[in-house]
Amino acid sequence: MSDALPSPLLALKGIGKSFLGVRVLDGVDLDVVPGEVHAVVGENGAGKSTLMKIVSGGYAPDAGTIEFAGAPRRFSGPRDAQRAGIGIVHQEFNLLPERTVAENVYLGHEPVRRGLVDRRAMRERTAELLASIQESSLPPGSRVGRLGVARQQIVEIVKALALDARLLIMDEPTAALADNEVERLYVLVRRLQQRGIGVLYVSHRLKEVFDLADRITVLKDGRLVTTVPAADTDPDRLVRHMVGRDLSSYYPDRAAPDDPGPVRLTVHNGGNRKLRDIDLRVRAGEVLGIGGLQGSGRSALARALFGAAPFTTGEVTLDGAPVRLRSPRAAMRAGIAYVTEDRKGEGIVAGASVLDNALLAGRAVLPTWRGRAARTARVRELLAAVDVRAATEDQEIRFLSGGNQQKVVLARWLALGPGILLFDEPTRGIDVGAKSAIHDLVRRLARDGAAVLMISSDLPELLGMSDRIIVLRDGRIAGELPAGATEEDVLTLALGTVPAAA
Amino acid sequence: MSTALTLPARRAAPGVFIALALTLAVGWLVVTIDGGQLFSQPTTVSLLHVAAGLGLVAVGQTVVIIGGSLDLSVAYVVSLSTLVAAEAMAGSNAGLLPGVGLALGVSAAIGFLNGMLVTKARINAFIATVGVGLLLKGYLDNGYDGPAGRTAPVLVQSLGYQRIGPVPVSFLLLLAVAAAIWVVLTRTRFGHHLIAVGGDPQVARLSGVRNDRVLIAAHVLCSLCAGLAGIYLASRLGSGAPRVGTEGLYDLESIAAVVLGGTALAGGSGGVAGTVGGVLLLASIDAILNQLEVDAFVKQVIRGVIIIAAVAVYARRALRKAGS
Amino acid sequence: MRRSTAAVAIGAVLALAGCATDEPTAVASGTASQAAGSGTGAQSKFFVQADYDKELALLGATPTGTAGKPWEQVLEPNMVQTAKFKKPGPHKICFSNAGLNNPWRQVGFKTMQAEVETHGRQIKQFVHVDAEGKDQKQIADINDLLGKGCDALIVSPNTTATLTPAVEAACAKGLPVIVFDRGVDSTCPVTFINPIGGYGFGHVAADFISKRMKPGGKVLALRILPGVDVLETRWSAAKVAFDKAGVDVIGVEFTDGDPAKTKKIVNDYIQRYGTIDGVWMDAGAVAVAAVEAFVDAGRPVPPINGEDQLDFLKMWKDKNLTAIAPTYPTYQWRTPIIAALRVLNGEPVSSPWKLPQPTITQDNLAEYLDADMPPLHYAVCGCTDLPGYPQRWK
Amino acid sequence: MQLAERNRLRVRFRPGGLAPILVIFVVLLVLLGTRQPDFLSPPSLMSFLGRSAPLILLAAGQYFVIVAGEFDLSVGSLVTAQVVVAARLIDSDPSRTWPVILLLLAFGAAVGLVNGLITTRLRVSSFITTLGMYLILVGAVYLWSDGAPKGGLSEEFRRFGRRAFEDVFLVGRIPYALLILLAVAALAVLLTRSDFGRTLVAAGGNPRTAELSGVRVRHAKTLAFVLSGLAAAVAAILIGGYSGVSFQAGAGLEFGAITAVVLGGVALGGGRGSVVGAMLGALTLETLFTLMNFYGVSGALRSTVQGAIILLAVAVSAMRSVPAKGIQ
Repeated sequence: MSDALPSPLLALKGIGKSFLGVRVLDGVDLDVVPGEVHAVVGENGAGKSTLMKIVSGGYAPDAGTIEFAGAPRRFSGPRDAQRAGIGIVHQEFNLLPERTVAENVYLGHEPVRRGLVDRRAMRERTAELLASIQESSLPPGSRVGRLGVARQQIVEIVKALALDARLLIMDEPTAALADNEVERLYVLVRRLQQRGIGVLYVSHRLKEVFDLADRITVLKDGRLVTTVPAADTDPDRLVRHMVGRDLSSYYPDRAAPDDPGPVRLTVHNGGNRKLRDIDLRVRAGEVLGIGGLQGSGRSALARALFGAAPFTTGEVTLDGAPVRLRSPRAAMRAGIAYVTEDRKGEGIVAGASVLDNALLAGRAVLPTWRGRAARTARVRELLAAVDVRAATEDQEIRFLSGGNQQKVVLARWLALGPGILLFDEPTRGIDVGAKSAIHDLVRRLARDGAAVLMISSDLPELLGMSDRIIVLRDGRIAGELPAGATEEDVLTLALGTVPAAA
Repeated sequence: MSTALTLPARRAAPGVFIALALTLAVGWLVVTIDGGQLFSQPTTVSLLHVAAGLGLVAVGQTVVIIGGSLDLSVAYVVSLSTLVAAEAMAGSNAGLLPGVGLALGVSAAIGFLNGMLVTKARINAFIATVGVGLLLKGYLDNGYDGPAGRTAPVLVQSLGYQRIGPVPVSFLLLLAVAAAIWVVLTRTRFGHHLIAVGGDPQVARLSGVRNDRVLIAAHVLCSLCAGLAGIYLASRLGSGAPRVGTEGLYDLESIAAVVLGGTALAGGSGGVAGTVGGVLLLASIDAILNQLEVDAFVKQVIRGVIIIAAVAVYARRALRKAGS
Repeated sequence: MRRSTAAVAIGAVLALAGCATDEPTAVASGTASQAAGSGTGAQSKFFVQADYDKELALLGATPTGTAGKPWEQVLEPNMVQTAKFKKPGPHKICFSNAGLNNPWRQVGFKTMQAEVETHGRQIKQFVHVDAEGKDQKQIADINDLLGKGCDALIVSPNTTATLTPAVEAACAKGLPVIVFDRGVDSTCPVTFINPIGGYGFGHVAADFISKRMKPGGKVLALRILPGVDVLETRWSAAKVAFDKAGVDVIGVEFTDGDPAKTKKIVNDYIQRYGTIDGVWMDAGAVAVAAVEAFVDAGRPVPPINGEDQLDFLKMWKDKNLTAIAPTYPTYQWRTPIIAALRVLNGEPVSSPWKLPQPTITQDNLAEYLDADMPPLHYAVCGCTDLPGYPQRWK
Repeated sequence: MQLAERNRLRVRFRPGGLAPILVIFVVLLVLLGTRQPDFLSPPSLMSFLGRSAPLILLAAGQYFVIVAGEFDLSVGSLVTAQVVVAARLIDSDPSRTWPVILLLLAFGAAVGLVNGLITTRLRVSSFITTLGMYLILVGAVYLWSDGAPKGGLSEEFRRFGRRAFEDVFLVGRIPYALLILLAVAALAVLLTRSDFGRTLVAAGGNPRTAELSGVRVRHAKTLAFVLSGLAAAVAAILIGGYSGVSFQAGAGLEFGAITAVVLGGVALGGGRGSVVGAMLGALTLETLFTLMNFYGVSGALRSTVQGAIILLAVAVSAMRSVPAKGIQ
């Protein structure tokens, strides 16, 4: 396929970039032809983000050339690249919740008539764009903050289209989406493709990559490993390219049937504003997977158990004794830990050091003065045990990769010796290597006697890790699946129907 | 901007007008019972004059606060502007345009400096504008030992004292400026960009907004408004007054008015209509307590309580909205 | 857009309602402006030689009027007729006050209120509006008072030049206007009441200090803040005196009336110059702090001036200082009420009404010391015979 | 990738570090020393430290509030209120000294508590809360004292800010204020090293993370305001002692304290900086004032010099650290 394609839309040749003398990208070649979905994969730190920033005008390359639409280009900034026709859909949405859809879509290039912003034109054109991707149900005048995540992403894409983007960069576009929403995204991407728009698709999720991409480029340590047509490769080979390891080594062994110990946690008839009639039991040593769509109550369940948005009805018992989990502190005292979904917003204190982040929960819940040294020593051991890689423990955590940040968060909780661990999307946005390390850790914790609840939108992960799976729908438990269930089983329960097309 | 926990975004412009109506109603009742007259012509004129001065500053302050910044140097800009204008006019009508032009030019330059410090030197707006305020204070203290210059008589007659019915020309100027700023905020690219920068600078930048330019322009606008307030005061006072801005507490009072008007201190939302409401509210409270001959110190206590209470109400409302 | 058109529409309606202006016909005769440094070098633009000479001459003049009631006395009277303001009582007297933001004004205002009480039957209402130290507010206040049916208006202007147009507007309404403390640049008020003034104050203190040191002695001048006309005149007169005496003014510092800042400044000057031969102050507020700075540093207190605040007078006596306290007496707050009633009765009053300005010296110090009054009370208040004394001033 | 991160970090000036303020402080000290060598003699230095104690204390108190992501604009008026209240209550009667000191501390803590509760419970931005409190305190204290301070401070009260242990070996004299400062500073440092101090920084850096890690963010922030109020109380005792009663006692101190904290490398918006830096920032400011006294900078021009130096210092450290966080 690639040989036969004429006149690429985007052609990068020998791109190099260094930060303070460290080579982050080195001699990368890449091209995208109109109507092609070109996926870029690689571990975190492989240079994907830097490459995308160079294409979208965020950074200027130190070496190499960028050709766009047949002409050599040097972008002076994001604005310049946008003008040229390169749009970018960010992993974290770049939208203003207080402003309307139209205002967001045309931010930076509002249509002007007689010196004033032509609001009507803005709304009309937004409506047209929405219609062009068959999303006309979205009103251009509504505040973005009121829209769901999936619709916000549509706004992001429309925002790029509004600039007549001929090349669209999508950086982890599914990170915030539930599975049915991912389906809609697929449809959207294919429509863009049909319109001749080239798509650079960055993702950790190999399933998506294979579902969508025409060609796949693998980066490793800032260098190009290979560019292959998607049809000529498979996930196993791709992962080997990325990390030199087999896909099959992804998930650690499940618990043996008689491994799980006594029941550690039960919920009877639990409910609050987002949950109803929750009944569940988790045993020590078991990993209970929680499936369901975004907004089905998965995170609400974790937050209820953690006391952040407590159950208002029902009973919870811990090791047979009833408990009231009114606040995170109460939950923590009861031995519950919660690794949140939104790592940047709720998981880490970006400006604090690795050590301070790891010590946070212990300091908050079990303040001590005399025991400080011992506690710090224990946390240091834990940081080493979970294999956090940082320059020093005093390094600010924001400089670490997502995987390392997640390990620090884990160390924070392990320092409390929790008997119950709630994981909400523990491997989201984390590179393949760190991902399996975290999987190993989760399993090891269960083996050491912890009860684990794990929420994941990544179905292979959910299926691969869980000893049992509970699927939520509309705030209720839709059903329970044993180990060895299939993706279809989960989806059937999650959607409440036969899945559309997976 | 990042520590948004204590400051949920809010839009509550009408609230201040309800408060204003209530205040005026209750005030009228109390003053009437007290045997006074709240809406007599002189009282109304006085109220609107006080509102005009503070209002011009507060409208400018709204612009920077919406952009997520703030300006604590406005009080000194006001003083400086009165002096520049009055000295350039030197009591002659011929000096009117050069005086106004020069005062606005100097103000704009200060705004530009504020903007550069906040954006290019990346100094927190609080410190940057306090610092610039100190620079100006030194200049004023050193260069002036009292009122100086004389405002052009024609300006004194028009802007300073002319009124149409009970409405002073200066208040009309405030309305005009507020309307212009309203148009700028809602109907121009700059306005849209400014709101974006205040809402989320990262989003704005990645959408191709030139954040620094926008913020600098906002600071220039703010200082221009303060400069305009200075010109008005020069026309009211008949000369330049080196301390009129600081003794009027225009820095903190303008921020209070903006916040009363429902603009979030965090930036990204709010509007100039609310600010005018906030200014009128402050001026009305002042007028009512004045009529009742309430001690100035009691007034200050009441003002403090009202500011806190108003923002608490906004926060509560925003919270309820977020919860539903 | 809609809103701006609405604004224009409102404007048009108002225009139909009738144009009017409160602008006074005669515009203020502002002083010529020249950028003058307030350092030890150039003379302040507030310095007017003629006024200076007149004030210094007044220092030696003998007042006319009741002895022992300095607030009713006049120096070099110049009587004007007031028959046109004659009105049957009781009267409504209105007072636009620059502010109540310092102890001097507090003592003064209490004195004035007490004075009002003594005229119970003649005054039916006394309206007081506090401008909180804001020119802009005082202009609005005066305008507001004009609509209240006052029989006489008393103004204590916040700033001379800037309040002039407003006072002229008040005169134009035809009611008697009496200005005191700081003046206005206009002859329209019926009278302007104040003691001899800033030149006298500054001169007396500077003269005293420079005479108690050898030529070339080092003087530290402590000022409250720049740009207040009363204080500027005091300093400009002191400058003349110091230049004449040939003393070395080693520093002119602003204290903001903050005693802590004062002590730090004095401390650093002591360290920098070793000895200081005299301290001059433009107001007494931080005199005690300045004295303390010398005491704490273990140095003798050089000749110094303060004001008639009791804390300074007490320290003067206790520490046996070489000191003087020129005053700007608070009893001048009584006079405007007296003047207003005389004007409303059609009796002639002096314009200007110059009050005597006593100086407290070592000789008469004991007369003014009163251990029972609060430390920030001003001794020369002329209030001991007023109703409510001393409780009202405590 | 790990390498890249590591290298980028090594070059970076550690944000919130003490290096910039130390450099400025030393430069000012050297300038001072060359102009007035005897300033550096122990007794003079001791007196200087003693009289600088109030601002340093206020900066330490302000540090806790700012690092928690908030502002305290009420400290200046609180100091004034405290001094005026103390004078009226003591009324020159030595026997009332200690009860009044206890009362002042309680009053300071109470004002801090109210600030904290309004900010955290009613969710009013602390800028507004403390601005309102500033107006209220100023108004209330004038009202209560009828516009002029009354009564007087006893000598027992004043000695803390005014007197010193004389004839001390080597250093000549040690002001009581300095000892109080050292004690409070030590306490402040211990507090920042304690679990409370660390979790407070986290609460300022990311309140949501902190909350979900078990930090009682609202408690912590409220306590920060209480600490600031207490610091203001101690500062008021020292200022009242140093210079006596006056309505000007606390004027402008809130801006002084915030400026000092920022000079000391603490980020407005919270999450980074050290209390030692904040206190050093205050000492630097006081050194700057003294420097101007010794160099004879014209009284009127002082604010210009002060403004320029603050802008310069903050700009330099801002260039070297992270993008400035906005005011919240």
